[in-house]
Amino acid sequence: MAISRDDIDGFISLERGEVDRRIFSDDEIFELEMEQIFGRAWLFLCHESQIPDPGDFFQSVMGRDNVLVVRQHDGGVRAMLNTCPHRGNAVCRAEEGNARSFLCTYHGWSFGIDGTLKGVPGFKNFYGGELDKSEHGLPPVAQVTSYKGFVFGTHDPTAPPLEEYLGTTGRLGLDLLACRGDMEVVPGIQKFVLDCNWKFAVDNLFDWYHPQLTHASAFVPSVRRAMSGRVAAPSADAPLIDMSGVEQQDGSELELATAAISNTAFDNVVVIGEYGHAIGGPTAASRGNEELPPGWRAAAGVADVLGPAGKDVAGHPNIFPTSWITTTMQLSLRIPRTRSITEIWWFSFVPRELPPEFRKLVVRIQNHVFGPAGLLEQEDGENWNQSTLQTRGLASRRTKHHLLMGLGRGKVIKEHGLARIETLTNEHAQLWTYHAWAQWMKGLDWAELRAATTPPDVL
Amino acid sequence: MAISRDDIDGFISLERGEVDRRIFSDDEIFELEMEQIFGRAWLFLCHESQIPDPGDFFQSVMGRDNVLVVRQHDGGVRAMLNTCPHRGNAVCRAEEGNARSFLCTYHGWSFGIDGTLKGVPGFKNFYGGELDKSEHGLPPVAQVTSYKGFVFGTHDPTAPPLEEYLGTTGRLGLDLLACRGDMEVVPGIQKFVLDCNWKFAVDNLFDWYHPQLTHASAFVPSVRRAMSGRVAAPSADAPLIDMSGVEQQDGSELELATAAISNTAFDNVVVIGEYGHAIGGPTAASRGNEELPPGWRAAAGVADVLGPAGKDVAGHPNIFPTSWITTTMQLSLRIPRTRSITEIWWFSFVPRELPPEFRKLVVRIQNHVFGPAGLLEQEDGENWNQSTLQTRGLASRRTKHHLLMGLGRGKVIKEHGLARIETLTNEHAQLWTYHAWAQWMKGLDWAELRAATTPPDVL
Amino acid sequence: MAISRDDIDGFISLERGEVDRRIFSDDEIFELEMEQIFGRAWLFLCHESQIPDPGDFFQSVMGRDNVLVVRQHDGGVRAMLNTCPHRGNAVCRAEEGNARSFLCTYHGWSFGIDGTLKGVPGFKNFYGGELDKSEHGLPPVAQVTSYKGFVFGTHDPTAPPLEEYLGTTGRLGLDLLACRGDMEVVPGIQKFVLDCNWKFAVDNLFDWYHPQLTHASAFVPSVRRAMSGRVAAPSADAPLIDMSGVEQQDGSELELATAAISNTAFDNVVVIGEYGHAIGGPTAASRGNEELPPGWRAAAGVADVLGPAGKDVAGHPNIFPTSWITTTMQLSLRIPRTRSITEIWWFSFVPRELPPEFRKLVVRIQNHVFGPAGLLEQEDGENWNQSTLQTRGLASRRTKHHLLMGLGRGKVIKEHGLARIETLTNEHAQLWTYHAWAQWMKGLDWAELRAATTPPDVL
Amino acid sequence: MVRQFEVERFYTREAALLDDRRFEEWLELFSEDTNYFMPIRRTRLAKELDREFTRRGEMAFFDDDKALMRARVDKLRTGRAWAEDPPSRTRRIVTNVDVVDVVDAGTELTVRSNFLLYRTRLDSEEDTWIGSRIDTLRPGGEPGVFRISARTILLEQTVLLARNLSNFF
Amino acid sequence: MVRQFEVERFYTREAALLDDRRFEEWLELFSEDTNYFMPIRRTRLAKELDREFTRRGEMAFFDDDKALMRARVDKLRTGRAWAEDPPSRTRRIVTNVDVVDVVDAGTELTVRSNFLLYRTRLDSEEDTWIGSRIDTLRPGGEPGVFRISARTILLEQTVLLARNLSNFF
Amino acid sequence: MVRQFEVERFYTREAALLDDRRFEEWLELFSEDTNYFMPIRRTRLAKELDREFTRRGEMAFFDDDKALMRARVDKLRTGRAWAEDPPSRTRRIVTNVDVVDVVDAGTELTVRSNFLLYRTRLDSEEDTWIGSRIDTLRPGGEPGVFRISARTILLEQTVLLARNLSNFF
Ligand code: FES
Ligand code: FES
Ligand code: FES
Ligand SMILES: [Fe+3]
Ligand SMILES: [Fe+3]
Ligand SMILES: [Fe+3]
Repeated sequence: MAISRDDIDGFISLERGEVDRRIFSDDEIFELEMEQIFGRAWLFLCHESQIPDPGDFFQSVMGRDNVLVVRQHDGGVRAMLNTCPHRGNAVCRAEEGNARSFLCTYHGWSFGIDGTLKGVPGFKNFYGGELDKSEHGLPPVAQVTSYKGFVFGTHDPTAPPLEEYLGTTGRLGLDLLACRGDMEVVPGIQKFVLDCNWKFAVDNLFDWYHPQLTHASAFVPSVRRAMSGRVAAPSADAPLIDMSGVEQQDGSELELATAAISNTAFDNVVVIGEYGHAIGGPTAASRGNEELPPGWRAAAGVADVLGPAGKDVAGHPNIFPTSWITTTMQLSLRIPRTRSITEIWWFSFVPRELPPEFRKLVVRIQNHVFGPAGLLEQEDGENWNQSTLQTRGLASRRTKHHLLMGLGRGKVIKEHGLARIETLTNEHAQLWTYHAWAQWMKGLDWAELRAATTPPDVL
Repeated sequence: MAISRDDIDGFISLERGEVDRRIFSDDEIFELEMEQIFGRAWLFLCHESQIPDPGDFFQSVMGRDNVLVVRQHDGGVRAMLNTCPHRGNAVCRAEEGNARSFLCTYHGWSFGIDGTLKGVPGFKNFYGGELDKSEHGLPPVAQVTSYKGFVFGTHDPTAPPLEEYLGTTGRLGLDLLACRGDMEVVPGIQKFVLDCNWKFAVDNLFDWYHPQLTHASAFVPSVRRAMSGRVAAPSADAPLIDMSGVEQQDGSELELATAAISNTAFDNVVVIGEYGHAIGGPTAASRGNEELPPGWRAAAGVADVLGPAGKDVAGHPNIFPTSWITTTMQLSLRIPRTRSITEIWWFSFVPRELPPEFRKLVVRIQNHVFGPAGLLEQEDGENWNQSTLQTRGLASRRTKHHLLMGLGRGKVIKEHGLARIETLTNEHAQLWTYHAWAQWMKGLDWAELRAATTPPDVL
Repeated sequence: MAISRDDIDGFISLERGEVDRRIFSDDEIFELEMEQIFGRAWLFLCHESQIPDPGDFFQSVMGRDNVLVVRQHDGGVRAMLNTCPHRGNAVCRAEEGNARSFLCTYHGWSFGIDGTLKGVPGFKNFYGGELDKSEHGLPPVAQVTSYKGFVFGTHDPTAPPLEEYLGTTGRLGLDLLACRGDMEVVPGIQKFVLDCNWKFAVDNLFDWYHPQLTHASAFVPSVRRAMSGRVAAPSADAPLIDMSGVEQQDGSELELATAAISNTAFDNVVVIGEYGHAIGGPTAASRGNEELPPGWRAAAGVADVLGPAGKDVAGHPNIFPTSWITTTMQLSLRIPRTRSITEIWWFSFVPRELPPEFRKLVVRIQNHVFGPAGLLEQEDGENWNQSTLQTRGLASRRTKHHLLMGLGRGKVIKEHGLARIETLTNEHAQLWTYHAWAQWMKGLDWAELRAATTPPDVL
Repeated sequence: MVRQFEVERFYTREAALLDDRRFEEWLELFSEDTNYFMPIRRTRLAKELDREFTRRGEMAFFDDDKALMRARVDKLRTGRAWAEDPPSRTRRIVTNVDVVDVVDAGTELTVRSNFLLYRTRLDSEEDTWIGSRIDTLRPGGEPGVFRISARTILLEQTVLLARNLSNFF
Repeated sequence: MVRQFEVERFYTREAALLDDRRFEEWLELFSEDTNYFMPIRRTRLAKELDREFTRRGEMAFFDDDKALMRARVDKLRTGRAWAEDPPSRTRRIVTNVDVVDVVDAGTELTVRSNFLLYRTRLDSEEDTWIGSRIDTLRPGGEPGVFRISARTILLEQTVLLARNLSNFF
Repeated sequence: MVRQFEVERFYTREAALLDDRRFEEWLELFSEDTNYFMPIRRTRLAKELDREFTRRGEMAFFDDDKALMRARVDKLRTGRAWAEDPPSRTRRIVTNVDVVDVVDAGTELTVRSNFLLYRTRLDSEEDTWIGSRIDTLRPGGEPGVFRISARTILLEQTVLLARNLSNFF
């Protein structure tokens, strides 16, 4: 039972703010995602600082393909599929490291760090010298490009160039991290496995509605103290969320001492862009002086890069489909493994120029906010897992998901090349992501896809 | 490859007593069962005595939907899907307990024990007060009704009322338990997982042919002694089963000292009813004075409830599809999880009025006969697992299952509103269940289904 | 999406030496293999020496069917499906042993060692003596035949007789083991589970290209010493493989001290036959005096049996689809369990007439070369697993497997009833196997299949 | 310290008796008035954790007196306990032995221990149970000899992830 | 030998405190200047095994001082740590305890131990972590009393096969 | 009791040598005439349990003399044992150590122990073997020093549920 374009259009309603639950649990949907989204989109592979020297490699994932990203002798970066063209064996089984060659341990074909086939045991004896080595290198990833050190790749040779794909929204998303200094990745990529559909993990990155509830236990004094005041230092005049009628299981009213996200006022700005990129969350003004490193927006040249509209954006960007840039200077990849298993990878960045003591503090925050033992992230997986489980029941599926917060009230301001919505806490960015997801899934060509994901006037 | 009505008719032959093995192991069959049977039938959820006070809840299962059964302030019982209409998260993760509210731990929507949406964080700030709370409660189960304390639910709003669905056969099945006293559930539902198709577990509940063999090891003096004579006290004149030619692996003849089921003569009575309900097993007369509590059939009013035909029925009822009522005053649910995984739940009942010492004995019996450590049930899973495994082979599938015992010799007596067969040990009730299964699977409407499951004159 | 004959033809190219990766990882392919190959081919079940006495049984596997191979009272061998015709339960749960009867532990039907139904509890009481026992024995395997003690079975009653199925190639394959003496199986079948597609394990058995690389670590002096010189005793004039350009991960050249397979010259002979049987590897001359037991080819009558072409064949036969005969006098079955799980069974043979000390040495070699702890086989699974994993990626699948060694240069010499290619190390036998695989998968009838697998003039 | 050694050795040998299927000898380690109890565990809210386990007199997985334990062993020995032929194979890892209490002037010890019980059946079935036991041990006449006069077995699972409990803990 | 007995008993009781969810008492076993560290492990070539684990100052799964450990416990006690209500259930198997070093005239012991930590959640979720710990123990005033002044936890997994690490090791 | 302590410590340190990949030192714990044996187990009817395990001289998973054990270690050290590069990671849980017999006036001990061996490879491959060992230990000159002159390893599995046995038990 093939999935038609009509089916897909029926899954998402921009007008009613509804999402059909079956998109989170049907195997056919997942297979189509592998093909239409992860087989075509530009995907984040790693950061150039992870592989500074020739032969340095980092193993990454694109859909179900394993990819070796390798620094070349000429300083460039290439990415090849980690599979031998002879019988398919992986030619590298380490997560990262340095290699001068990639040796296939099955029959010994060996490849240069650029993927070219260099040695073939018995080339003369057995192949009679007739094998055309130039045709049997490691298969290259169709396109690989860096944007300010962030390496992306796509399986689709017809995909638009990376900068065009990112567009103003995607580039702003990456600039919001890249502009904070001369970035390098802190050694150690946290990787763990969540039993949820990947779209719950993406939806959540825009979700400034859940922290005060999901993470309520983290907004306590001893956590604040332990994190050196970086998390949830409440200000007396922080606005309070209306909690009327909200009760705990024992019937007691649930009181939140303060807006969870410390000084955050509710002023939000949402940026939406072609191909499904989006940024959602507070304005820089409402975040106040909490950003890392403090005052980075004031540094020379930053305002120019971010632009007049971008410079007030302080929320969470997602480079469609799965790359989240956090305000803790981290990039979190949500890697779909099956329809109900998602792998999370955390890349943590620090500006090289940061003084050691401040660098230490940044790493301390990065170690303790997110990740599987993070004081915030512990609870997230529990919700996403349960949400995934409840998409499978026949009756449960009759109830759609509802993205009604601010629905229809988001006037899209198109200025300075960006499409933004100024509003309060909302679900616009999530809805935009689901809308774009549907367009991708329909198998449109690149021009059609761009047209179908051009921001509307109201959301 | 969709499954047609013809395919389904081909799976079961009432005339030849044959069942096709693929119904136990094809994924498509299982999916269709979820839809046509578990998406429409009335399913047992729990007993009212488990949730005596307002806010008491028990979490149950309907197909793949998780369901909260909750005692209401007005004394009624409701059942809701355990899924938040916002993003689908479960609103309760305990198996049982007491709640004043159900708080969704994702964003804090909170629901009354009747499922109504009561509190929404930021209702004023973020939703601008515009969310229509009355439309976003926990999704109710389409229909919920109790019969003498047994709570049932169906996902199908067009299903006939519970009493009509049960019909005389289903009601008699429940009455056979309900009439024994003022029933309450003993705390502690035994739950465990079997690696077999659920239909093997249902087939077996009518199976009075297997105990003497499968459970041969339990019919020994020390077990009898330990169980205080309640199990398998043989009487000298108990009839013997013809064992000629039956040999053990080592070639020795297998001798059964006695009819396994203690005083049981082979006089059986089978009741079959619309929608697939059935009761199979010994007559009350042949069970003699072994029933729990002794003499319950003689109590005032019981004969009236059971009726002239029902009062001699002492076998095992199944409320189609998966609720078995045992002679040990237990109800065993067979919950399909996958085509080859079934979860078993044991609910154990005692009459409130039972003297403490006798109550103790009943619980001792309930603890030691069935359940995963039960002296009888240990061996069952082994058989069902192997039976399930042997439905997958290409050649094994060419051999049908054969339900030939008494086949074609069962004259159906339609009297007093019941359709019964008086016979010896037999396979009528199983065959009836498979026949009804096929009718359900064909997706008939309710009237057609009733017609198709009207007992014939001979079975 | 059913798989058409055209699809299948597109998977394998004899001309280009290409194999499509999807045949290793699509569920539909696996299902079709179960039907078209394992539902029709003659499959090795066990060796007669394993079951010398009446009632001795060995449990084997045919596709997804479990099969009991049993020595009969008249000395014959029968094979029955291990499933009771009543409700399908297995009637034997041991891997091997001796039985006088097979007792079904569900209801006690008991069967003779020839599979006939002998005892039915309650045959008189419950069945009224009406059950036709002759119709309800254990289902026999459609055809069972031994060739020189090797017992084979097929599910297809229309399959050609075993000898015809084997043809000259298959018979030579078995003769190469059977001619070495009066063979018996050493007690203890090593069984283990590999996470790879079964075809990687079959492809590899012909693969004389991988040992020097994959098993490089085993060709060291202390291993040689420990194995009493039987493995990889290098001779000074053993030819060397051209390793130019082959580098290790650290960039160092990989030097192989010698041709891995000890005295092996590169002279190879490949035999290909109808239905997909093949033999690939060194000539007897190039193996020199290494074979077990030494000098067996010179024994009386051997040359006659092997024939003028066969007597110089010393490589690895595969009886299509999954029975590999090794030069260590072992037979290795590759049993497909799922598309990515293969079970390996090692049967080890010794000639009964071998002196005890030499028998000990043979067993020592058999214990330490192959099997999960074997000094050679440890590394194989790693490669096959990775090769299997890399067939799933969308982009990786665009790269075919390449079997180019000797491609198009293999002149097929048809003499003495055999089709052979005299050549060096090559991939002819693998390619032949994949070609035959495709013909089987197309569902040809037996005559068509034979025609489609008739050796060509050049490979 | 000597007591610790003796109690540990006692448990090691008890485990070996079970793994070796010497059930009758194992049975002798229990006093005649023993109680062998494995309650049902339920996932409950933190506020209701006092009702996590069922109590004696309610439903349980095991709630045996010596007669019932003996009946289980006899059943296994009938030659007709088909679920145990071919026999399942078990291996017990017993650790974290702690004498938490000494009562009545040393006539009874309360001992906690943790265990991992691994069971395989037929070709490839595996079950693992991990949990904790609280025993009452009565020192016998000789050093290192104890009688188990009560055993409570706490599993970590609520829905039992196994087909049956045809073995002892 | 007495030291071995005392150290083993210390670990047995430490494990019991955690399994019993007596987190505050467990916290007291750590010195104020403690460091609680679980590095990230990476699959690397044999020649680069010295870079298998991340180091202090790099990313880690745990790199806590006492204040952070206390914050974790406080968080669990807020009644709002939803991931732990219903609480997960844990059982610790602690073995292979080895006092590998005695430093500074016995004021500090270096102790290795292996563990298996089994966690179940809700109906049927299971996690198992197996690994090794290297502790620095400071003997207290009384026999058998220690303070943990450093703990390094080494897991065998690189990609963590669990949803979170909301428990202690 | 001292012997128990010494034997346990011996096993703890043996396990650490293997987990630390110090194979050559581990090899030294075995006598020159040692036999290292892991038979094949087969699911058989209760009445044929005496033929459950294969015997020496029949097929086995391991049936090594010291030369073969050394060959295995050498193989691992060639730098070409690709299955072990990146190296697998192992952790051993050794428990239930029981000196079941003392022979020849204490020159040989027969010791049973149970083990859980956990292995991970690459990103997410996990294997667990659980079983029992029966060793013959020869006390060396000094206290706590033993040589293993025979080891029999009994696994609970019949079909081995792992891709290979490229490690030691
Ligand atoms: S598979 Fe890589 S060299 Fe053969
Ligand atoms: S999912 Fe329940 S409140 Fe959002
Ligand atoms: S299933 Fe074999 S006798 Fe019933
Ligand atoms: Fe969060
Ligand atoms: Fe039964
Ligand atoms: Fe090999």
